[in-house]
Amino acid sequence: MAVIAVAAGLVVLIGYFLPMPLLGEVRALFLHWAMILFAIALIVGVINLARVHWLKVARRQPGYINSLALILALLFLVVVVGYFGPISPVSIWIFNYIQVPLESSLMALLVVVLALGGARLFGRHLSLFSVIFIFSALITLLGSVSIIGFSVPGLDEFAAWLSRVPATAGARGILLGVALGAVATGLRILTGSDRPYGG
Amino acid sequence: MIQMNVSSPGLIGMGFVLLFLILMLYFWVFRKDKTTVVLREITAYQKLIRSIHLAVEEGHRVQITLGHGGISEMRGSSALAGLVLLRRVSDVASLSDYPPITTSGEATTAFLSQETMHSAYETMEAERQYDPESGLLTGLTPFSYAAGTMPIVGGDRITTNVLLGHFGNEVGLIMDAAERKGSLIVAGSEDLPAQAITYALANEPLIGEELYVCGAYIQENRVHTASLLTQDLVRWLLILTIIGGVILKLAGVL
Amino acid sequence: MSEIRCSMCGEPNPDDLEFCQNCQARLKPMQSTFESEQSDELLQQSSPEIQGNDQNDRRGEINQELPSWLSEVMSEPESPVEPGFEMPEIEQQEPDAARAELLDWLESQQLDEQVQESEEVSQGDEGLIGIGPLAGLTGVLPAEPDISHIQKLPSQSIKLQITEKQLAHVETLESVISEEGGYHPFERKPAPETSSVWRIIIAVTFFLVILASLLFGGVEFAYPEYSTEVLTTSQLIGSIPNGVPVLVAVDYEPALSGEMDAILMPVLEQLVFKSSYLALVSTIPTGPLQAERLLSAVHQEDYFQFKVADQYTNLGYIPGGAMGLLGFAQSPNQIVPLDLTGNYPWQNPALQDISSVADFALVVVATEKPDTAQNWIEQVKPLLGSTPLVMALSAQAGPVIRPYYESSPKQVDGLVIGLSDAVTYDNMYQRTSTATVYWDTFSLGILLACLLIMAGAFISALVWLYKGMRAASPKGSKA
Amino acid sequence: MNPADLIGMIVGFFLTLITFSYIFKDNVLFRLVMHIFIGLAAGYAAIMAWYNVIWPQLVVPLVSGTLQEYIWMVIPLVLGFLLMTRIIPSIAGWGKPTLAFLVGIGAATVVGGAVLGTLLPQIRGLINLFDQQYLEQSAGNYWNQMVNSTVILVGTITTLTYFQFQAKSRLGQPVKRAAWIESISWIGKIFIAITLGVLFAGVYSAGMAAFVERMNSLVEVVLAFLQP
Repeated sequence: MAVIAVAAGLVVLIGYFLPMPLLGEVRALFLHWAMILFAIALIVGVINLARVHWLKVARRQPGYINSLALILALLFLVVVVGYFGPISPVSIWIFNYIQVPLESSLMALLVVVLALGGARLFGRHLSLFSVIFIFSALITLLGSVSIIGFSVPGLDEFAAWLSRVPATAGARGILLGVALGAVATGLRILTGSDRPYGG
Repeated sequence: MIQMNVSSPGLIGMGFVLLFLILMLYFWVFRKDKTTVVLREITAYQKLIRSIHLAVEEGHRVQITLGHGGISEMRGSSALAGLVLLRRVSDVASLSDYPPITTSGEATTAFLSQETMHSAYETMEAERQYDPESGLLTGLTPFSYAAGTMPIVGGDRITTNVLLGHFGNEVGLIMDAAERKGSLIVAGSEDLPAQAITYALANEPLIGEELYVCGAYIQENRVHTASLLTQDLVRWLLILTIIGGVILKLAGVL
Repeated sequence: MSEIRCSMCGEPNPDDLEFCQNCQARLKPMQSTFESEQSDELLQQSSPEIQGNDQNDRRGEINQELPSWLSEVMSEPESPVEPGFEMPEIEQQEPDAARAELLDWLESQQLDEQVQESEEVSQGDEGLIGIGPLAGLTGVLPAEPDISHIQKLPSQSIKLQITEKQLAHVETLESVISEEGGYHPFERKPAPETSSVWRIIIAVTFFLVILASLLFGGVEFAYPEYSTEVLTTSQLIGSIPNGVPVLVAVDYEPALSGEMDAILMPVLEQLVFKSSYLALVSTIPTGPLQAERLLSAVHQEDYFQFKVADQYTNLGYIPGGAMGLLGFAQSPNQIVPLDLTGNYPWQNPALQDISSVADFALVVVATEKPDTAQNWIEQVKPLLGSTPLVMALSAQAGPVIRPYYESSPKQVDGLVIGLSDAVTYDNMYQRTSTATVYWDTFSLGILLACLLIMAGAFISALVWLYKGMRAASPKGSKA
Repeated sequence: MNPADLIGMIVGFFLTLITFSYIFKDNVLFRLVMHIFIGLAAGYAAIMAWYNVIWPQLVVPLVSGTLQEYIWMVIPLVLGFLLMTRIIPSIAGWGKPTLAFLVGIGAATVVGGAVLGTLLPQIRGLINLFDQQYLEQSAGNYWNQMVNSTVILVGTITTLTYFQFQAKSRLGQPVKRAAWIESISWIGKIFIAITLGVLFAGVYSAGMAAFVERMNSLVEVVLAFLQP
């Protein structure tokens, strides 16, 4: 198993850096296969999701009504959108009036959840860094709005500078650190020492 | 002769990866004993190790959610790091009454979490106790994944929730559902907006690169320690490269 | 009062006690009749069932609770002899004179032995010889070794002397054993009550304030100042010729449509105003439907003559993330051969000249994720050549992507970040799209959030400091 | 307004109210609606995967493609079937070769994306902040931009130093890094706190826009019914 992972990975990795003609084609082919297999995995995942919920219905476990509703909604959408097409009026109706309202409402809940999290942050850990965190969040938020006839001099400029300079610096540093960690994680798999596929 | 127009980023990138590999090999071969390596304290991992053992003793459960980023590109790296943690938790908790549960929002990650737990049971010679339904796929889009994960993180017997993977804004809803039940939340992601949310809501946030060293911190494994030492060394090489580049740029050479 | 040191735990105890105060171990050996009477009293005290009238019920309960071998012992008929002591039976015989004398002598010997036994027991206390030629002397070593005085060990009663505390321990042990394996719901540590109170206060405040603002208006907020980015972007779009193909990537989740629709709408309206031909594409599955939803909103604006059929095509979803994007940038018509209606879009007059992404006049990317924006910058921008790349970003992606706009050479040519830039865009063309409609309520909500976070942070800081002080100074001084 | 849109607005209205009810208490109706949402989203993702990937790029070449296309598609077909065994737990292990292949490709794209997509561009961007042409043509004056570039350079280096993991353990003292590293990373942590604060504000703005949009849609539905 590790041989498959390491071989396929090295071909694609070398193809990233050294665009040799033959290797490039093999790499493009592997990436094309991977794209197809990710799509097949998605469909197998949907079937797995339906199966887990069907077992819940069959065993009459608590909340099996919800699982039944999930399976029916899944079948309804696959049949309707599969028949009429992904951008047919029916699909657009389902998307506009069911999926978007639900996802937007869930996103809207963050207004209360994040305000609560920010308000209670000092209760969890009061330190210089959590104070700076709340301070920079408030400055950025207040910097983006201004009541007519009432404006704090220099607030907008300071908020813009905060976002343009120190925030960019911190973001670059975090991204560089994350890239180092990602390279280490990927190379551990490509050398066969980490085997999440159960080798 | 194979005609190859190699771009300079390609060469630099190749050189960087080879250097990283060689250093990893060096630290793996020559720094045999892990005890000589002292690591700075990351309270998230200390509390996580303690809560995993407590969960096993008191018959509670650990929940690990791996995000919806899949396993390819940069966003997949945090899920792969999460699978390393899952393996360690499975080793410790596989013989307890309530083994860990994992949830994810992408099919391949869900299958890999099932395989990771399965091989942990195989190693423990307890394959019959492995329950394939403990590696769940809870939704296929970010917010439906959150909607499917929220009831599970607040479930009965779950006292520790670990969120390691690629998340979007929906991570706030998952952490709120866990916080309502008063469980310990350890969270980390490679996505920047998600890190801002985890810093505000998690008991123990993991910032940036910290989530990638969970193997070295909670699993005495020489390869993970070697890759951590390599990260540290390459960090200083990067810093020197940046400073050198800036000096040359100011001098007008670059 | 003199003390006895406990043989088990070494604690000093008053000598009149039977059991060690500390570890309940017996302080004195259980031999003398005196002691057995005491333990008998204790037994009666500790097992009330023997005294009371309802002792049979209680005994039944006890027998059920006690182990079976214990209850059998309890049910044996009580021997007439005082518990803990057994008399040897003496056969009665018809005495003739000689035999009578012999018997009398034997009896006197036995009595002597019995007296001697009790004296030995008592001698043990003072060492005084009571009878025989050495009577009155103390500390005399016995002539015969101890073994000659072998006597039958007084049989001990196997009835356990159980104190009340020990009985309680037995009952606890029994209950633990009986409960093992039974399922009992897990008593969860209740979520901190304060969090649900805070949550409801914050939620109700937001609902009321936002509802009032939407219904009655009231607080007016100044429009944000002109930002150079938005100015550059609108001039850039204005500079492209009319009716040319433009690639629009709708890469945001439906959850973000509240913000992103409002940000992308002004850009789309300017493109539609220039009758550009829009090729819609996306790297997430729900993107194509999001694009349809957006265009149907643009179409409804009165002052546009926008013939839907021949003005745009929906190329659908590009799978494979960065790799799929790279392939699309190199050869769009190979990666996306058919559009979502199943037709071949590349024969359309506006798209027939497209062989790579550089052939589009402009590329617009709308997303809320920094790494999706980075994918477009790193995979597609290098292949765009002179074609400008404009990004409509959510406020959360702004700080990460702005450096690409400010770099030289620019990796992003135009930038519209957050609702404030969308309002600025509207004002430049005197339009009132959704961004402008929401602006006052949005600003009021942000202001309210800041106030709530400041108040909450202040209160939780005080609580944290108070807990810290209370933990640092324990209540009263411990002896 | 046509009836379909009218019904749709009413459906959207009630779904929004049910979702908002979760803020106060997790309730049965909310869970039912969420499960329906999960089913719809999963169905739609499966449809898009079929329409955009499997049908045009696997089935069509196998059915009507050239011999070469056919040969190239046999391997993903076999690996795909092996992956389908994941549906049946008893033979789920047969899917390991496919998972190994995907993990290998995924790991390579992770390393390649990290090096070419983040490390090199970020370092190049940092160095270019001191480009003479950039310093001159920037909006502020030359020295103002030089100060900003220096702050960004210092912030990036100190943030990177903050993540340094190796430390020293001294007898009877807590584990600590060298003094100079501790002070540099202390500065780095300030930059991290500012960055996460600014991003938190960005996330909050996006949430507030969604909240205002949802409340506005509720008000519109109510007004539509109240007005004659």
